[in-house]
Amino acid sequence: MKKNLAGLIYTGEKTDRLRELTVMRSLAALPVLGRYRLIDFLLSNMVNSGIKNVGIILQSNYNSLLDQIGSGREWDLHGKRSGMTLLPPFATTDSSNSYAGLLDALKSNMNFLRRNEERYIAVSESSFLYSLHYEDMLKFHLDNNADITLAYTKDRDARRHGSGRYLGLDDAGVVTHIEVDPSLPRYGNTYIGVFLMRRELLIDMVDRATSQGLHHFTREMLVKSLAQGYTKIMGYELDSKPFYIDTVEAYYKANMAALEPEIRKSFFTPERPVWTKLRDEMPTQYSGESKVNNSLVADGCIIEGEVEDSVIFRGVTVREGAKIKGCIVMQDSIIAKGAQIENCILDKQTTVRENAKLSATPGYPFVIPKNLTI
Amino acid sequence: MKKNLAGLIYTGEKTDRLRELTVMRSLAALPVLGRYRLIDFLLSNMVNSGIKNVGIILQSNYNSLLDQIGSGREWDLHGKRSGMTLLPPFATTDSSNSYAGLLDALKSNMNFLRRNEERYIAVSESSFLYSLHYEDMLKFHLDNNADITLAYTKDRDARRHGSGRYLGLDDAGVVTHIEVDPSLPRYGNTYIGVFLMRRELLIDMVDRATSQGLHHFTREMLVKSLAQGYTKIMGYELDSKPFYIDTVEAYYKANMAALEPEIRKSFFTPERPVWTKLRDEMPTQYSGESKVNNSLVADGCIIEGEVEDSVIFRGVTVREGAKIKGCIVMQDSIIAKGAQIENCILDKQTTVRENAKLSATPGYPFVIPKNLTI
Amino acid sequence: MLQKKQCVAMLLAGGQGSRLGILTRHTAKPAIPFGGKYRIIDFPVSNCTNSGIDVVGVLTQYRPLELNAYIGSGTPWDLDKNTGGIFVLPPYSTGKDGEWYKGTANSIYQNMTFIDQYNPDYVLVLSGDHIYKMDYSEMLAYHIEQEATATIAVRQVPWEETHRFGIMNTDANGVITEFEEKPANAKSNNASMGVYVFTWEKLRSHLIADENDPNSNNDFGRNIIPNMLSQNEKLVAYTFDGYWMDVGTIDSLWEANMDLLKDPPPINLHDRKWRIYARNVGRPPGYVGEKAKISNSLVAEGSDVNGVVENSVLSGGVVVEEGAEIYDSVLMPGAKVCSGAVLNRAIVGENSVIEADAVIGEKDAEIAVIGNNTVIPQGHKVAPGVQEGK
Amino acid sequence: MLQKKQCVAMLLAGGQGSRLGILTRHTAKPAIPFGGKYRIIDFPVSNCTNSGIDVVGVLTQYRPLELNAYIGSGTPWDLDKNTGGIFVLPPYSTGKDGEWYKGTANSIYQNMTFIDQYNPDYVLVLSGDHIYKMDYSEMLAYHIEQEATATIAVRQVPWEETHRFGIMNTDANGVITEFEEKPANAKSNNASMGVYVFTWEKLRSHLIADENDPNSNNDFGRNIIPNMLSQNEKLVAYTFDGYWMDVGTIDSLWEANMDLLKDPPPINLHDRKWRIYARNVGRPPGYVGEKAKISNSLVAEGSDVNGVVENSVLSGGVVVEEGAEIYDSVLMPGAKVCSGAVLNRAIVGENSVIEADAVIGEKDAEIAVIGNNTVIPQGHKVAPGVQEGK
Repeated sequence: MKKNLAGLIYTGEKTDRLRELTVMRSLAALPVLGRYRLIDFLLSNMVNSGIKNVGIILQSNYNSLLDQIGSGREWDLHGKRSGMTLLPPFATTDSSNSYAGLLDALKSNMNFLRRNEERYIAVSESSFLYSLHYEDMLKFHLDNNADITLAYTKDRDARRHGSGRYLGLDDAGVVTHIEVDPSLPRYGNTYIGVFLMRRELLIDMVDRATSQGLHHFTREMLVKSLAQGYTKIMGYELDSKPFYIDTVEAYYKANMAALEPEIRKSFFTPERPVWTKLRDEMPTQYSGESKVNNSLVADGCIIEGEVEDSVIFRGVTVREGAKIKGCIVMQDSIIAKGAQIENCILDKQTTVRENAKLSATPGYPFVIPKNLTI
Repeated sequence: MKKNLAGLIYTGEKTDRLRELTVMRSLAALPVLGRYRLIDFLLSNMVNSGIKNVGIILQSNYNSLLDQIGSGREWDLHGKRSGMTLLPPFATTDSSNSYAGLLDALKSNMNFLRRNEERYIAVSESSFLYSLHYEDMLKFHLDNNADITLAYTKDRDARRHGSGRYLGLDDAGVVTHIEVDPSLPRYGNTYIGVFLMRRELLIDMVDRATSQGLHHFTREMLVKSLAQGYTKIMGYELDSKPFYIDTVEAYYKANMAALEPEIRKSFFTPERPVWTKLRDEMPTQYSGESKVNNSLVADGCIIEGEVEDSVIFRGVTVREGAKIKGCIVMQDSIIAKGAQIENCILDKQTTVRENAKLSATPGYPFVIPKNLTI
Repeated sequence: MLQKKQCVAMLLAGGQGSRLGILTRHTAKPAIPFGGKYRIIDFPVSNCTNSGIDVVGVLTQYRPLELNAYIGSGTPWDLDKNTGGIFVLPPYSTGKDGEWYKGTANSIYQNMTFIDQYNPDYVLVLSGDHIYKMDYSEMLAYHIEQEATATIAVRQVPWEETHRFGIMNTDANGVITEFEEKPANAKSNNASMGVYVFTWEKLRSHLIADENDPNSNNDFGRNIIPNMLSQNEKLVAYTFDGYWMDVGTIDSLWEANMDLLKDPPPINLHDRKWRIYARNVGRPPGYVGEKAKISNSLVAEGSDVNGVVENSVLSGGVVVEEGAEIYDSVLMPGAKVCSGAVLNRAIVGENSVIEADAVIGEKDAEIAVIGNNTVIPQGHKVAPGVQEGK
Repeated sequence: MLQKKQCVAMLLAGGQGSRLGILTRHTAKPAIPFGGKYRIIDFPVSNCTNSGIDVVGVLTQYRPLELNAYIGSGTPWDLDKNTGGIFVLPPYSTGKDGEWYKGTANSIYQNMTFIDQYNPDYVLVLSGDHIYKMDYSEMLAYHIEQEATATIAVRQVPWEETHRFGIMNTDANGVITEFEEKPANAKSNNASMGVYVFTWEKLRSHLIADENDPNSNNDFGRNIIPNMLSQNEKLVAYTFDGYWMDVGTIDSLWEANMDLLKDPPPINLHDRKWRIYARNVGRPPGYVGEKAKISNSLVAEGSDVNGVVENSVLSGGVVVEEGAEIYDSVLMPGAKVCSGAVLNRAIVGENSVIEADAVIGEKDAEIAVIGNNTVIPQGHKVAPGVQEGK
């Protein structure tokens, strides 16, 4: 009941391969699954596991992230004993105002780590969309007497050549090897950028690592700890499918996967609601002529045309005769009469003109940037 | 009853002459009057005037500012229709991440200006500590059919040679001249960096000014408007004494002035409470040996020694035999047994060792930086 | 002690609301779901928020728990402020024993201390069973301009319906000269909407006088307003011409839901400048399945629709299995309709389950109602006009 | 419907509290100011917050308005959450008429639906008139470990005082074997603190049985606990050895305030890890004037002290003029003491004014009490033990 686990979310990922989607926003602020941003899942995972104290390390482009999380109210993360701490890069006139990576970010936010009262801390990067019960992970960590527990998945889609971090595990689940960005991964266990450990230990390790001139959390610090053999690192396998959001195509696939009932169920259970910023939209209006199949449709839409195999965010208008197939349409976009779009990602507030036609392949979906009219 | 006035606070002031006090914080985050930061007054002025929508333009060093204002809850500025919008510098990988001045900041935050629904907007810089009823200023603005209304003071202490902005006024209160940083001011009316106008007009003027390549709000934009003669600019005289916080000495004087009943009354009226971040401290404990005279003492202090003509912030400890005179002691500082300090400014969490002696003159008070032990 | 307010709102959340039958057996009327994601009380309370009124007292003595839980800290309506808020006000005891609310006026009388805390100039009195969007601040401005003791919002109803309403007869200046409760032969078609602005000082003394009158029913319509008129207080009518619907009966509740499906709907809930706020329950986007056929309907988030849905309002969390058919119906949150079930002109309460092949209601017939948390067994038939359930 | 909670707290805010006399004439006991900036209810509610319990029901039927206004949206105690909160629960009607709370057990009985909404495993029952800091989560852990039906917090009182308390006799394992209400010859000095943890399922059935017993007083101490014992339920005592003070009388209220002035005080309110939260009223720092002499006192923000203050507790907004003298007294928020007035062993209610040269109380005598909003005229004398005011 009393909190013994704090949370920390790092949002400083490099996002070049997400192209237009992350030009003006951080990865964590990326809209997903019809009414969320990626951070909503990261935060809700923590809150639903009883974590009442979460720090969010901001890097750059965080206006949309600030706007989304506001006071933390939607996640019950406002208050005195509980709460959300925003950790913007500490800018003095002469500093460079950006973190070299997670380790650097942790080092710069030692104050947050020190000030907390919780015994354990769970740290999540924001490159995966996943559902995780931290209370189970903490139990696993304690049951196994681990020093550090890393969350991983055996999911094949999460395993990517040339990028990613992979864990070698023995039969007891102890991490024996850590591979970083191998051209050909040797292990099938993909680390999802989520770890849990004693808070004091993390402080110690970060302190030592940075004083030794290390820069990378996984590549150097974890690998070195492992090599020295003093640290027991356990692997905790995720029991649901996570999605690695590193490219436009991966982003597209993750959203489309939510059309499958099993995947949807893994993200949305009534006891563990995913909280997000409210818009107070009315329910979606379907006209007499609308035809919608196999799609997610959020509140506040007006659907007069046809929608198939798509994810429709809040406040989208699809006019008569318009046809949408295999698309992700972000909030407040307007698809005018007779327009036809297929396999596209429409960012927020885009407008597709009357009778305009756009068609791509699912393997390489088009991205229409925010606010554009085409 | 329905809101027709929005607020905007600019916190990007240059603060070199405040020395150690603003190395790690913006001017708006400067602790003042025993339990506040400067921003508390700027915000409370607005909130107590019925303004429900305030933007805060952040520049650099805003961690402490973020920490102070949090979700805006203490000022009732959390919510859907009302609220506080944090406007951090918009950093993309290639931009310089800092505003050239108010005009530049307004230009960069056009979205905030456009998104609001209020007809009027009050904009405040943060170089003055003042008490102002914006509802009266708005009424003055409307009664005078003004395009722009600038708040000014006739107070002599606010008038500084070599810095500041001064207004020439005709008998009707119409602004006829604007002087910026003259070596010898011609006019006795000091502009306190607060103006009010129609929101749409501000948008127009900023748009035009920046498209003409102007950079300074007052020096160029206002002066030019005045010269062109199309704009009716009124001066609104403050009915209480404002304090220009541009140097350590001015900061010291402003705090000491609050020991005078009249000044205190002008800042603190029960109907217009000044809200601040809560610390939930207990009332201050005065021991049997304590001796306190002519001082402001916030909650959570332990006073065992002597305090005279001083401003004591929350959570300060003054041990037996310690003597404090003419000092500003910021929160959680500790003055050990027998220490004597006179005319000093102790920043947060400083410690003065047993029997240490520190003495300066009121005209040039010493500043002990945060966290230091002396 | 508290900050002075120009105007405080008092919402009469009412008694059991027996005309809504089974739907109010375990729920106070204002807490009844409406329009797919709202509850009735969201309308007057959001109107307050949007009108800049930030103190709302909710007067109720009937099952306030659900209302209490729904209202919570007032966050959804921006009413969680230091200087204001929303308060559920049941009767209470001032000494040995307390008194239940005897009538609408008595409920305000018993809470005079609550109102006095804010030292308001005006009090807005509202009902908890009407669907409408109204800017009370304009009505208040009219009240102030007219220097009235009471301003009563009226709307023009068809002459043939005047016998169902409280009718306000006014002179050419809109000053009320006579009030007739459900007149057989109305002289005007200005019907009271149950929305009043009072000058607090005046109302206060009238409430005290009314309380001291042992023959009074302590009711606004029957006592306070007629007494004010007879004492020559200035009462004015304020004409409202927007959408307004009393949802105090099964038929009107159904009808008001159906109004949202009209093109264009007579009440615009898309309006960004006048949002109707509701408590959020964190549901995912709605899913529309491969075989779904939705037409002319409202469907809220958290739903999973795989059957045929026509001219219906589906609330959050509603599940419609493949092969189910729903026509002209209202499904409240969490209702489930199984394969082969057919609904026509039905209202289905929260979390109820219509099992496979059950048949509820009929086309062009009276509304059939299923209560909350009710299971209608497989193949079972519920006839039109029937209410079934817990 | 709501999220499941392991434990829900129910705070018995009690009736009129007549032993506090004039101080509770217009105020519910839990809303009485204490310690310069708190109200009594801040202690149990802050304990809940600090113990990680985030649903608190406050049971009261006596003047809940002030409590309601004080509690507001629950923000000061971090209880303004989507998934929890603090709720004032007066009696209500489920149909035609309602019922006032008959006793402590009945008040919980009437709110079983409220508790059931959270489907809790345990219910923590608290009183609203005790000053103490206690980690309920440790008591709850003990309850779970012991697999008890009820766990009752006890503290050891001096043997000569046992006749004033409910005494728990236990076996060697701490299992309660007997409960004696105010025994003449106590067998143990373990006195109940009025803090209980119950396994909800068990308590629930006992409450129902108790309600059906027409001879019951529907009281925890007199009925529920003895019945549980007689039915061989496992009841265990949980020993608490921190500071605890019942402030239900004028003397104990004064004494508890004076305890804060001891060196060191028996209850540490400086503790950063166990803050006692209170509603903030936005007062400026206290001002201590040129001529002020404060010694061994607590002085809150918003005060303006220019006279002599010794061994006293001064709340927010208190004004002490030059030449006034205050000894061994408690001044509640907004009280004003004018020049030449002398206070000895006095409690002065909120916003009261002691005019010039008035004399209240005496050294080494009984406590004198001035009610709220009272003006004691110039030169007037209030004798020890007297209560004067509105």
